[in-house]
This record gives sequence, structure tokens and C-alpha cells, in this order.
Amino acid sequence: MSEAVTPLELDGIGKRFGRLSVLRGVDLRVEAGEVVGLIGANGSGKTTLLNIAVGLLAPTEGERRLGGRRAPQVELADRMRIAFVTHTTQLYPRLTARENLRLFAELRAAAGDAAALPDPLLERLGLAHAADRMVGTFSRGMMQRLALARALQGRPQLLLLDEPFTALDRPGRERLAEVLVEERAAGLAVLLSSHDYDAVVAVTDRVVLLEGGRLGGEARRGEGPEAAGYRDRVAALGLLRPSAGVDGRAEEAARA
Amino acid sequence: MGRLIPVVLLAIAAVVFPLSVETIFLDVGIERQLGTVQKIFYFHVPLAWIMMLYGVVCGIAAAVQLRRQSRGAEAIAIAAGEMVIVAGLGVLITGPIWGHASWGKAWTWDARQISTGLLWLVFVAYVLVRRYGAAGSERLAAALAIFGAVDVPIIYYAVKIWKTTHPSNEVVVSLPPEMWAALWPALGALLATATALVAIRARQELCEMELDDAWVRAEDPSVGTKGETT
Amino acid sequence: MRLPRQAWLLAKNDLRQELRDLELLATAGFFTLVVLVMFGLSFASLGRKVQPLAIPGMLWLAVAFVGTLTLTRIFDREREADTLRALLTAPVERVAIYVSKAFVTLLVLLGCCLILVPGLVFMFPAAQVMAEQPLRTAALVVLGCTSYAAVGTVFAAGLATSSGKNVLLSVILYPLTSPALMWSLVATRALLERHPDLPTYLAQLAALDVLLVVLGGWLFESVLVGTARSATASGRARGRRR
Amino acid sequence: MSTMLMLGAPEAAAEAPAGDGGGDEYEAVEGIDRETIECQRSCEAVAARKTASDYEHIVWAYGVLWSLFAIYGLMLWRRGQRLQGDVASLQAKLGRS
Repeated sequence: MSEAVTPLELDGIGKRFGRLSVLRGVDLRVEAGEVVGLIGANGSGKTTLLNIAVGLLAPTEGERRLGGRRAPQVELADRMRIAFVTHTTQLYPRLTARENLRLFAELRAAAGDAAALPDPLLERLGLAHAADRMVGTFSRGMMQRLALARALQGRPQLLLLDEPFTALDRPGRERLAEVLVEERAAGLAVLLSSHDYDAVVAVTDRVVLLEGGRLGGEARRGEGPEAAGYRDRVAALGLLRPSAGVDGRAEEAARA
Repeated sequence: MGRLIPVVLLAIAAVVFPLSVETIFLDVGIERQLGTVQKIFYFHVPLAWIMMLYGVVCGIAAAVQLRRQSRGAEAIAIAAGEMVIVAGLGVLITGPIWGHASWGKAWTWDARQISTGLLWLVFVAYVLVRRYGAAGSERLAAALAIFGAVDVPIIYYAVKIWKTTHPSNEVVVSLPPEMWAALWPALGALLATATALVAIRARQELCEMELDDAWVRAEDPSVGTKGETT
Repeated sequence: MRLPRQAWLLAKNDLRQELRDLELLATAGFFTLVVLVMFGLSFASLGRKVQPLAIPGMLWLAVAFVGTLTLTRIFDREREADTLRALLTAPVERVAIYVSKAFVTLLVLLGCCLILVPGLVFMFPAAQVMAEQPLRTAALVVLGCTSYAAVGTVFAAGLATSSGKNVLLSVILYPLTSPALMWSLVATRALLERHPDLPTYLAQLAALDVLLVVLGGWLFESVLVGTARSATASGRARGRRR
Repeated sequence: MSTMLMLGAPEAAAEAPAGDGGGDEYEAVEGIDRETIECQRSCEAVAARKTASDYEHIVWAYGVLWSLFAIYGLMLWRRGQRLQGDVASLQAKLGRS
């Protein structure tokens, strides 16, 4: 794939369930080599937005483009290049870690795309010692790492993470951050939703705030001296401090 | 325009209805074997046809709804599904009344009775899923309607397999012309009424969907009106 | 090649999990046994003449009961850890998911029939025909169970992706599968009465199976994940707003 | 079409075993021995009872049928009222803001 293609573009996405409007007019682009954080209170529509991006839900209005092409349905070819990790981890508890990875690798191979070998991935995420243990015996953090390993084995161009930090301990978070930085350097586009302020600041290039189903502001990691202010700008979005609107920049961003 | 269709249909029904009563009760002779009660035939059978027709309509509309995400098709599917229940109830009640008068037994567990009952149950399930299903169950309901519509010919064919007490399909085909003449107005009146009701119901459903839109917009600050709940 | 290969991989995965704890087979098998005993208690005194009328009903009612149980369990398994979503977002043909789940359901149902049919033969003299014509009986059971699995898988999967409301499965499944089950009933009665038309009925049942499998496969994806409204439709919707 | 039917009707009535409108046939019966008359009368009574019962069934069936449509129509009408109420409250809400 060439550099110019944008892995994910959401254009005017709205989602309604009857009279309940979950998302309204969300425009979001995630470029290759960019890690975008999606923050917002519970019920602000983060998970719905990710589900729409990955094709599990159909938007009520708006358009989804994957790799620059309109994607009213996320076709099999699209699913080859997208990986999705949620906080429910989606692993078979009655299979071992290796079997879990192998199942999806074989499915991918049947679809005509070679997957990365399981062992180096398990190693990379610190699960080599547990490769042959049943996933049902894993801690939540281990499952989360295994789910990430599965997501990475197809060498995706777009990675969607729903609350990836929740169950991870500190070393786990650091490892996830490391992996994200490495993969970003290799051109992976990441969209992750999180409540975790520190983690978000540490790994993202850009943070967007979802508020009541619409985008409520954006903070971008700048270059040079600007970079230092990223923490404050994220804080100013108001997820962790109640003072949304005190900072003029957030207001400005919200208007834009 | 859309508003006019049910009015026209109901007007047609109002004109044809007395004509149909006249032909059924005054013009047509009494059938020799079954006697006077055979006159139930003239609205029992059209009603069964209407039930099957709207079963198929519901299935086709549901298929269009799934493929095209069309609201119009969804509204028609809902309206047709409900009409299957209403017409089916009519068939299931008038049938046993006829059976009671001519065979002395209201419900004989004959194949056509059972399969009509089953078809009816399928569409009751459709309405139940639409009403009580979680978000996204409109697609499940649509699949249910499609399977239900596929059941219609199976049910029709079932009569041929089971040799039963129910008059076979040939009775309708080999009808004397005057009976046909009495069947048409009855069918016309019932079909016009049923279609009018379906059209009204479908319009209401569309209206409801647009009202949902309007409420969402009213509560959406970006349109310029400030809602209370936001 | 992709579709059969992926379907086989998924089915193998289900079977591997099943072999580790035998949960599905054990519960469904036990349930079948209980139902069989109940039938025995209720109908043991039936006369030889009426037995051919009652046995088909027992066979297919038991299949319908066990089928609902099995379908619920199979998709509960995918729901526990939300793995169905993982399959839906992976590069897997959705039809392969359908085929594999229907196949596993069919296998479990056939496993139950291995208890059910000999049990009926043991309890009712009129069912002896089934022992005398094992091939025809096998064909009948496979064809009948296939039709049930073909319909049931679509709706069990559809309910598994939405939250809760598993009650709706029986509401949907019993009316919807009954035409297929009725066909099986007729064929079973023909078998018990050594009716010469049995091959015809079996052929019709097979045709019905093909129809239901094709329809189920066609609908499966639309039931599980919706498509966005087409550009023209959403354009029209937008036009209407302004 | 309907005139043809009118012409066809008497024929059909004559064929039928027991028409209740056979006033002129009655005259012809006179002069026949008592037994035959009684037999015929009892037959007629049976037929009349059957016809009456048949008509009762028909009226029931017809009544059920149209009342079903009427009930459904009423339900639709009430739904329409509710929708109109909804529209009104939406208008009120838009008017207020």
C-alpha cells in the first residue's frame, strides 16, 4: 500500500437506535503511522464508533472509507487489513494461547494471507511461558496481551483498540506502549479508546474527545517546544478535569 | 398521493361490498353437497389467499429491506406482517365455523388447518421479535419473514402430500362459473380493505420513522434548536 | 476453496473444544435420555396399531427440544468470551461461520439420535422397522436434522449477537422449523408403515434441506451485521431533512 | 354479468334439495296422501333447521371477519391519534425553543 492512502476515514457518521441518537456527525481520519486516542465519558459512543469503524455496526448515516475506498460493508479484503481488540478480549477459553493464535492464523491463511508466526509474537508480548496454557486460566491482563498478539499477527494497517489499558498492570501498559510505538514507526494506524489519561498521553499523537455522540474537541501533539504542552492540552479536553471550556484552545477546537 | 390510495381502496370496497353480499346471499344457488353453509367459502377462501399474498409480500419486502436498507420496504414488511395475522385470524376462525356446520367438528387437525396455523404462528413470532427484540433485531425479524414467506408454498404443497378430509385444491379450480362470479366481488372487497389497511399501516410506520428523525433533530443542538434533555 | 477450508477450520475448532470437556454432547445426550424415558413412561401402553402414528412425533419433538438446547449452548459458547465478534471481524467468510455452526449442531443432533432411535426401537415394537432398515432410517434422520440445523443456526446466531433475549429463540424456532419437521414426520410415518413412497418423501426432504441451507447461508451475513444504507438511500434521507 | 347470474339463479335453486322460497311448489303438494305430506313436511323441517343453522354459522363467520378488520382499523386509528399527539408535542417543543 502506498503512503498516501488513509487507512480509516469516517465522514459524518451518525448512529441511532430508534430515538436514541448515539453518534452524530462524527468526522474522523486516522492516517498511516498515527495513533489517535478516543476519549469520552461512559456512554459517549466510543465503542459504537469503533464497532462502526470495524464494520460490526452499520452507521445510520455518513460514510466509512477504508484505505481510501467507500466501504458500506467491511468486506473480507478489508478485514484482512483491520484488527480489532476489545476489553472483552474475544479469546476461546477452552483453547491454549498458541491454539488461539493458530486458529486465526489458519483462517487467515485459508483466506490467502500468511500470518506471522505465533512464537515471536508471544515472546514480544511476554507470553512465551504461557503459550500452552488454557486461556481460561489466564489473568485479564494476559488475555489482553494475547488478544493484541492475535491482532498483530496479520500485520494490519489499521488497529482498533477498545479500552486496551483497563486490565493491564504497569509493566503491561509499558509493553503495550512500546509495541504501539514500534508498530507506528512501521506505518500502522491506531485508533484507541481509553479512560486512562496517562496512558493516552504517553502513546497517542492526537486525542479526540467524544461528548454526547459528537466530537467535542481535539488535542494534537506538536513538534519541538510545542510537544511539551501535549499533556495540558489533553487535560484541557476535560476528560479528567471538569474544567472544559476554561482553556480557550479546547473551545476553539470544539468550534472547528 | 400516498394518502389517496387507502381512501380510493376503501371507496372501492364500500361499493363492491354490497354487490358481493348480494351475489353471495341472493344470486348464487345453494351448493348441493354442503348446503347453505358453503357460502362461507366465498370469504373464507379469499381471506386465505389474502393471508398468503401478504405473507409473500412481507417476505419480499423484508428481503428488499435487508438488501437495500430501504425504509419503505421495512414499513411495508411490518404492515404486511400484521395483515397476515389479521387475515390469518379470520381464516382460522371462519374455517372451523364452516367445519362445525358441515362436518360437525370445528377443528379436525387436517393438514391445511395445521399449516395455516403454523404460518400464522410464524408471523406472530415476526411481530413479537419486532416488538421485543433488542437493537438490531429488525434484521432478525426480516429473516424470519423471509423464511415465513418461503413456508407459504411449502404449506400449499403440503395439502397434496397429506391425504386428508380437507377439500383439495381442485375444488377451487373446477368451480361452476356462477360461483366464480360470486367469489370475485368478495375477493375484491376483502382485498381492497386489506390493502387499504396495509397502506395505512405502512404510512404510519414511515411517519413514525420520520418522527423519530424529527425528534432526534429537535434534540440535536447543532440544528439550532436547543433541546431540554441535551 | 476459501469457504470450505475456513468452514472446516471453524468446525474443527468447535469439535476440539467439545472433545476437551464433552459438555454439549453430555448435556444434550442426557437430556435426550430424559425425554426418552418420559416418552416411555407416557406412551408405553400405546397399542401396536397407533404406535406408528405416535413414534414420528416423539422422534421429531425430541429433536426439536434438543436442537433448541444445543443451538443455545453452541452460541452461548461464542458469547461467553465474545468470540463471535472476533470471527466477524477476522478475514473469515461469514457463510463459513454459518456452515461450521450448522454442521456442529447437526453432529450433536445426530449424536442424540444415536440414543433416541435405538431407544424408540427398544421401547416400541412398531419402531422395529427402523432397525430393519438402518440405511433409510439414517438418511431420514440426517435429512431431518439438517433442515432443523439450517434454520436454527441463522436465528441462534442472530440472537447471540444482540444482547440477552434468548427466550425469543424458542418463539422463533418452533413455528419456523415446523414445516421441515412436519415433512420429517410424514417421511418417518412412511418408513414405519413401509410405504412405497418413502424415497420420494426423502428426496423432497433433501430438496427442502438444500433450499433452507441456501436461504440460511444467504441471510446469515445480513442478520449478523447490517449494511450501511446505500448512497442513494442515505442521500435521499438527507435530502428529505433539509 | 350480474343479469346472467340472475337468470342462472332459479335453476340452481330448483336443483337444490330444500329451497325456502318455494311458495308455489306448496300448492302442488295438496291432494297427496297424508303420509307423504307429513314425510315431506318433516323433511322440510329438517332442511329448514339446517338452513337456519347454516345461516347462523354464516352470520357468525361474516361478523367475525368484518369485526376483525374493524378492530384492526380501530387499532390503526388509535395509533394514528398517538402519532398526531407526538407530532403536536414535537411542534410545541420546537415552538418553545
